[in-house]
Amino acid sequence: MSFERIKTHLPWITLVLLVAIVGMADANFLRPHNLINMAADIVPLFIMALGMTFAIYIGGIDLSAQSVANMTTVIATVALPVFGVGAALICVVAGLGLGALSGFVTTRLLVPSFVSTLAVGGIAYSAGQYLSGQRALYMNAEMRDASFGWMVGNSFGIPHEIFVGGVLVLAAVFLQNRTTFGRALKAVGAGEPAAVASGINVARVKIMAFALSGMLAAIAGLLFSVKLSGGSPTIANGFLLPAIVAVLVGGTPLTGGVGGVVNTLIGTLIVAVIRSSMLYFEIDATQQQMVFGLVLIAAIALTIDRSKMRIVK
Amino acid sequence: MSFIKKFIERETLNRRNFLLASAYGMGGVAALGAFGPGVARAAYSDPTIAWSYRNRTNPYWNEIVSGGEAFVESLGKSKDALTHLINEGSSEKSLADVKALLAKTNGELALAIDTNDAPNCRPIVEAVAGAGGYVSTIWNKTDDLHPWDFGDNYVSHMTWSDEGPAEQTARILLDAIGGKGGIVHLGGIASNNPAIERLNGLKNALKDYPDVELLDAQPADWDTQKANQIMSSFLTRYGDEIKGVHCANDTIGYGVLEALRAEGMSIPIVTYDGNPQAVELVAKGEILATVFTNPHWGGGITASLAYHAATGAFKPSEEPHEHREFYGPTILITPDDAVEFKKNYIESVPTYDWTDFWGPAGGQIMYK
Amino acid sequence: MRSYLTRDALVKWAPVIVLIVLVLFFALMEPRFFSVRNFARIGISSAPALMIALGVTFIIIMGSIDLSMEGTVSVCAVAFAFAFIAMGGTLASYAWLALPLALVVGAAVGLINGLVHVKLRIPSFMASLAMGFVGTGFALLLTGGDRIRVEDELFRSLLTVRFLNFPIMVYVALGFLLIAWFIQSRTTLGRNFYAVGGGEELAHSSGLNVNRVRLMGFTLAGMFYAVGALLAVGRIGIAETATGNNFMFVSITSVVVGGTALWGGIGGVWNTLVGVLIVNVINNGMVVIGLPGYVQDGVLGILVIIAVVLSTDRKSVTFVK
Amino acid sequence: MYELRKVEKKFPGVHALKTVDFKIGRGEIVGLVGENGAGKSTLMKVIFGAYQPDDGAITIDGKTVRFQNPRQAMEHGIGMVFQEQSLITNLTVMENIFLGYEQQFVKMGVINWKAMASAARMQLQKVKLDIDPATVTSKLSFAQRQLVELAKVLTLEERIDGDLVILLDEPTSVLSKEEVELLFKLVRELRSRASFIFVSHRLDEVIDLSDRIYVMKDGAVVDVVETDNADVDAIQHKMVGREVNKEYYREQRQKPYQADKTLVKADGLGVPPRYSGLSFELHPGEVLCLVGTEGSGREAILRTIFGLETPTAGTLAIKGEQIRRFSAQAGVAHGVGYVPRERKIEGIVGGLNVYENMTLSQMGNYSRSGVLRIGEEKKLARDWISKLAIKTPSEHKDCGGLSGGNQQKVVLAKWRSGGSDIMLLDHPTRGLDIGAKEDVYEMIRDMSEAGVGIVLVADTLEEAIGLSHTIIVLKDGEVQKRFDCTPGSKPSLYDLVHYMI
Repeated sequence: MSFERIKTHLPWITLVLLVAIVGMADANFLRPHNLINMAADIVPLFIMALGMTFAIYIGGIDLSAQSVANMTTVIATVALPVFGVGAALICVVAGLGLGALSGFVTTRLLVPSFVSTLAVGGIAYSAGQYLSGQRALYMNAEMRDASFGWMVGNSFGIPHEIFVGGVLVLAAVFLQNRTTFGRALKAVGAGEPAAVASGINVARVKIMAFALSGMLAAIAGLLFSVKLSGGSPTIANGFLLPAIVAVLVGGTPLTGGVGGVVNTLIGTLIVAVIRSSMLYFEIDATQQQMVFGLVLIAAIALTIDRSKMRIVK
Repeated sequence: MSFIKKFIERETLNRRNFLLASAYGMGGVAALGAFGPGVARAAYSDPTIAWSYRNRTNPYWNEIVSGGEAFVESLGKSKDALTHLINEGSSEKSLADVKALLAKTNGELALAIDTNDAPNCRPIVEAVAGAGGYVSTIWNKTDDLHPWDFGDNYVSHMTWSDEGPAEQTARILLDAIGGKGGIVHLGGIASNNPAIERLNGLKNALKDYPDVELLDAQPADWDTQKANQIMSSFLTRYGDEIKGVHCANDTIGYGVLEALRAEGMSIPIVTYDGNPQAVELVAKGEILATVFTNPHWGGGITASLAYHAATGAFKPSEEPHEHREFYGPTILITPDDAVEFKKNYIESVPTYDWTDFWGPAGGQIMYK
Repeated sequence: MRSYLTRDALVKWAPVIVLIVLVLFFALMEPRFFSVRNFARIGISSAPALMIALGVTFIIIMGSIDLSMEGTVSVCAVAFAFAFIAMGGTLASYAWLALPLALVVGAAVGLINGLVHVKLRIPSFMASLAMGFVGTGFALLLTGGDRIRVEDELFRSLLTVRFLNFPIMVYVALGFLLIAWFIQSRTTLGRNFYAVGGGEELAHSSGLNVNRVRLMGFTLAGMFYAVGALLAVGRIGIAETATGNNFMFVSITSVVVGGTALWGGIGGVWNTLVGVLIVNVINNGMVVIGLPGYVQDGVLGILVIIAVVLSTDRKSVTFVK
Repeated sequence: MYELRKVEKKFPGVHALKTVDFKIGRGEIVGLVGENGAGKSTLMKVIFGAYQPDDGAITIDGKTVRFQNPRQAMEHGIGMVFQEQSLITNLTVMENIFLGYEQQFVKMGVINWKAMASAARMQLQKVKLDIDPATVTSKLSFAQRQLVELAKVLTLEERIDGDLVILLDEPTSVLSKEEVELLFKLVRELRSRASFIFVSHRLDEVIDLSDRIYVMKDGAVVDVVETDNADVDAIQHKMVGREVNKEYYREQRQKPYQADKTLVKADGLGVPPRYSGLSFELHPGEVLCLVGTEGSGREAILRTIFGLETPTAGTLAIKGEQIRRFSAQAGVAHGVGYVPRERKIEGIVGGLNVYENMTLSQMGNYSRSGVLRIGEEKKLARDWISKLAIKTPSEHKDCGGLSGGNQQKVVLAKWRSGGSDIMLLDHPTRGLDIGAKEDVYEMIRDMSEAGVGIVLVADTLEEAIGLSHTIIVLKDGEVQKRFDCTPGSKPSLYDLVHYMI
């Protein structure tokens, strides 16, 4: 009985455990300054994972996130001189639109999201290539600071990325727990036919979930491009799998209806800790990827709540 | 070929943007300088030496790493003393890893790095400088970022001017096909700087060969298998019109060679990078030319620069600009000199003097 | 009744029709596309992808998913190359033993993948994703980042020797396709994949050892990945950590495009053949008709969506995820 | 010959089987009845080897056995025909029949399809089903599938030398009357070869078929009745532990409906091939019952009214408004509530708690610009939990964990609390025990009194007759006959069956 109760807390227990283990190896790791910086650096990845959570929460997946982020780094850089802060709006709208397109193809054309989002990702990737003229671009430093300096500054020793991430988390938690959309999302994830038979416009809910995912991927790209002060059609490569892993490790399995935004926050931090632990334990370069996979298996085995999954597929 | 034209137009446009950007860039740097002195600490006696690079699946990076290790061993340490940060093509991981290492070492760090994507260079340099570490970069850096704007902490940037050598290989290729007919180019990841420069080199050479047509140029992403598939599709589209192939690097060249071999064909190709296997193929005459950029030396000297700046052995801010931003060495390898080259550089790795920082270098970086 | 039957037939043949339409389209755009030599080229690029897609087909029929193929392929390719060179470096010597060895390695990696999934009760998506990292990491550990050239003329005859205009590797791939078909239609294991995909709990209560079927499925998939690895090495003569790159998304896309349902129970190896051909025809055709590189990803995406839309039996699906 | 002695089974918090003794002789048909939660399914799972008893003994012909899994039970001649459809629909009939036992047709690793087909044909003959064994199961009707399931279990005949014990778990719940009779005839014929344990909620059927009846309550066998002197009321009394109301269907509460007002008007409505040419009117307070066999189009009609199906012919008007866009949202907006047959799939969302389920169809009422007022939701849930006596620890309980009857009450509360005045009930009492059924009947009368128009697809004909004001009999999607069912002049079972077949 007591274990039942512990189950839902396993993700953050795993996180604390990992932090403690790395901290024991090297106390430097535990310095608040380091932990805060680590958290700040993972924010773009976290924002993408946050979006991915919505797609996975309804039992789908969004493989277009990385390409959308790539594209928005380019859009942000190209649009900044012309539109200033307005560039952000263009990015968000572009992400929202592509996400909605994925949702439309998935729900209306009945293409599984694994394939539909991959395909829409291809479109985003091509768009990024085209807009960038296939080269890395950089932002004018002064324009960047004027329009987006607030995103990457520092206040009271805390990087602003953390505030950006924090605001988005709060918004997402609110959306998930306190709004009709969040409730509908949960209903669709946990029991789609019953949601249909309750008169919920399931297709719209799903399209919105994918649109949100696309939008957050775009914001991730925007923040990343501001942070790097530039954009390139390939610069966000390497985001996708860690973002998916972060969602899964947090305890939102692909079966839908279980987990959520806070789980993803914890999952992302777990990924960040595992990644830096490679350095602290001085894992050999050629072994890092294998160790990452093994630790991942252990972490997933620990964090997923199997009682809520009827069949393990 | 309208897309290539657009490409060129865009490039000129970007150049204009860059001029603007670099003018503004000074302002940002001045702000940075304000907290610069605060972090300029005394030299470190034994800083952690680290190399951050893309992956271990490419022979080029393996050569870089071997150079880094050779340098570490020259200090009397075991080669395990070199810390590896592998970003797997992810700028995000690259930056996060560097910051984690800075935290771990408390800033006592001598970092050699390719930042994976040019825009990623600025945040990394700022992070290292902010923590009081020392960094030397290669390849990817935006044009508005300069080591001398960061005092001693941004030690140096080395890149290779690929346009010239790529033009040379192109000329060899174009001569080999008798100065007329069609050729194709298989490039790297389209937005990567070297990929752009190597294609430009080819285009420069083409100006002198009016009878040669560039039939097609497509990105093969530095990937052997992708190059293989693109080449076979080219063969369908252009068939015998293709008289020669210009490849952006050796690994692309391998894929092209195999696509030709599958058809029982043999046409002249040139590559880039000078990997041992490619040199072998040049010696056999299967590849007409490749360009050796001496990654072994590059890997060692980049780490060495960062290390010696960190220990205070030299003060970068007192060095002239051509010692802060410079071109790496390039050696053209053709079948005539391949055997000798192999003897000198591959069968026995030369022992370098890792304190001769600028000996083999090729002069200060020129911006267009 | 009659109209019902033709609808069924249409659904069944839709992927093939899509393939034919694509071939005709590219042939119209560029007549040189429609040549035996080009079909041979498509065959060469399809052969390794087909093997990997066949492996994952079995998993998908079971209603699971496998994302570990990139790692498995790399491990098999590298293991094969090391063994091949250590044992003599030519098929004419004992080095031929490296071929079955690669299959054994593939089966072992697949089995471990299955064990992680079944024994630790981790959904296959996560288990295989993580095992993919482990596989690629292990291949890297073996090679230390080096590439291994396999230059034996006899082995490379897979690519260089042709029979009726097609290289031997195409026939090898067809041979394994027939084996896969045989497994699917004539063996208990193959039929049990469908049973598990159609209703796992029901299959279990009918006395089927579902976990065993799953383990066997992942093992079998691993063996097909190994064959794919051998053909990939045969195609470019190099085994490296990156040999498996890009196979994951391509193979799963191919399977879906061919009409096999991701939720399990529907489809089969012939669907996968058609799917792989569709994807490779698109890839080849885009270059052949001269599309610039930067639009190819987008065009591929749009064509894949169209292909899936056309080949999905929309009446049998109420919702997809 | 098969016997359970003093079998105990405990789950965390539940004593599921209390010292149960059970035996069945050769060729016997034994009935097993009890309310939901009385322990029937646990007992069956113990017999079938899906659960292992904590204590006590299982003996076959005096020898003690212990099954680790269903397969071992099968090897001892114990087979089960499941309540839920247990055939895998993407496989062929013969594959389903021999699932898990393909090895007999395998030579050198190859399946001999011909041999399997002829063996399957032999099994199908036993249940008098003449279909091609290579047919894909999804193409069969429910009744055919039930027979295939029986045929599948009967493969034990060839496989096992000893006696067979076959469990029939609610085999009649999806069958029409004549299909039930066919099944019973078969079972009686087969008793020369096998013994049967027959589990059903329909007491009349159990009495009809069985030799002896085990009555279970609260995990214990409370009585064993010989059929010869069995009496429905007495058995019900023992199951429930209280007197069953004579006025089972609450006929005394049936009041005339408001014929002057019309809630739903269908005119020539049709979704071919499922049904066509349907015309009817539904009035406030009316219970309109659709009667017909499985596949007669009843379910499709409900789904059309709710908006889940789009008709291709005719018109549908709800409260005088012509419906043009058919969607569940439109249905809900018009005050239509739908209680689906697949309660666990379409009725409630397992994973959402009680209050979340209750407001699922009416979140608009409990939110402002998309933000939920959760306090009000909880209050609503508490009100309805007490109003309908829903057994749940709190409104925070996951609905998936409630019993069937309480889940059904949550579904009804969802619609009623949202003010739905047109209710579509598809088998609302399916799988419920008697107590829960009575609650549902009571609620139907309450709604009727409140002026709600109800379209009902009943679980049994008796239920249909007892509850309705009007009955429409359908056959193959066409209306055969309309009956007026004023109390005192209700049609008989025979009247209905006559038009159904």
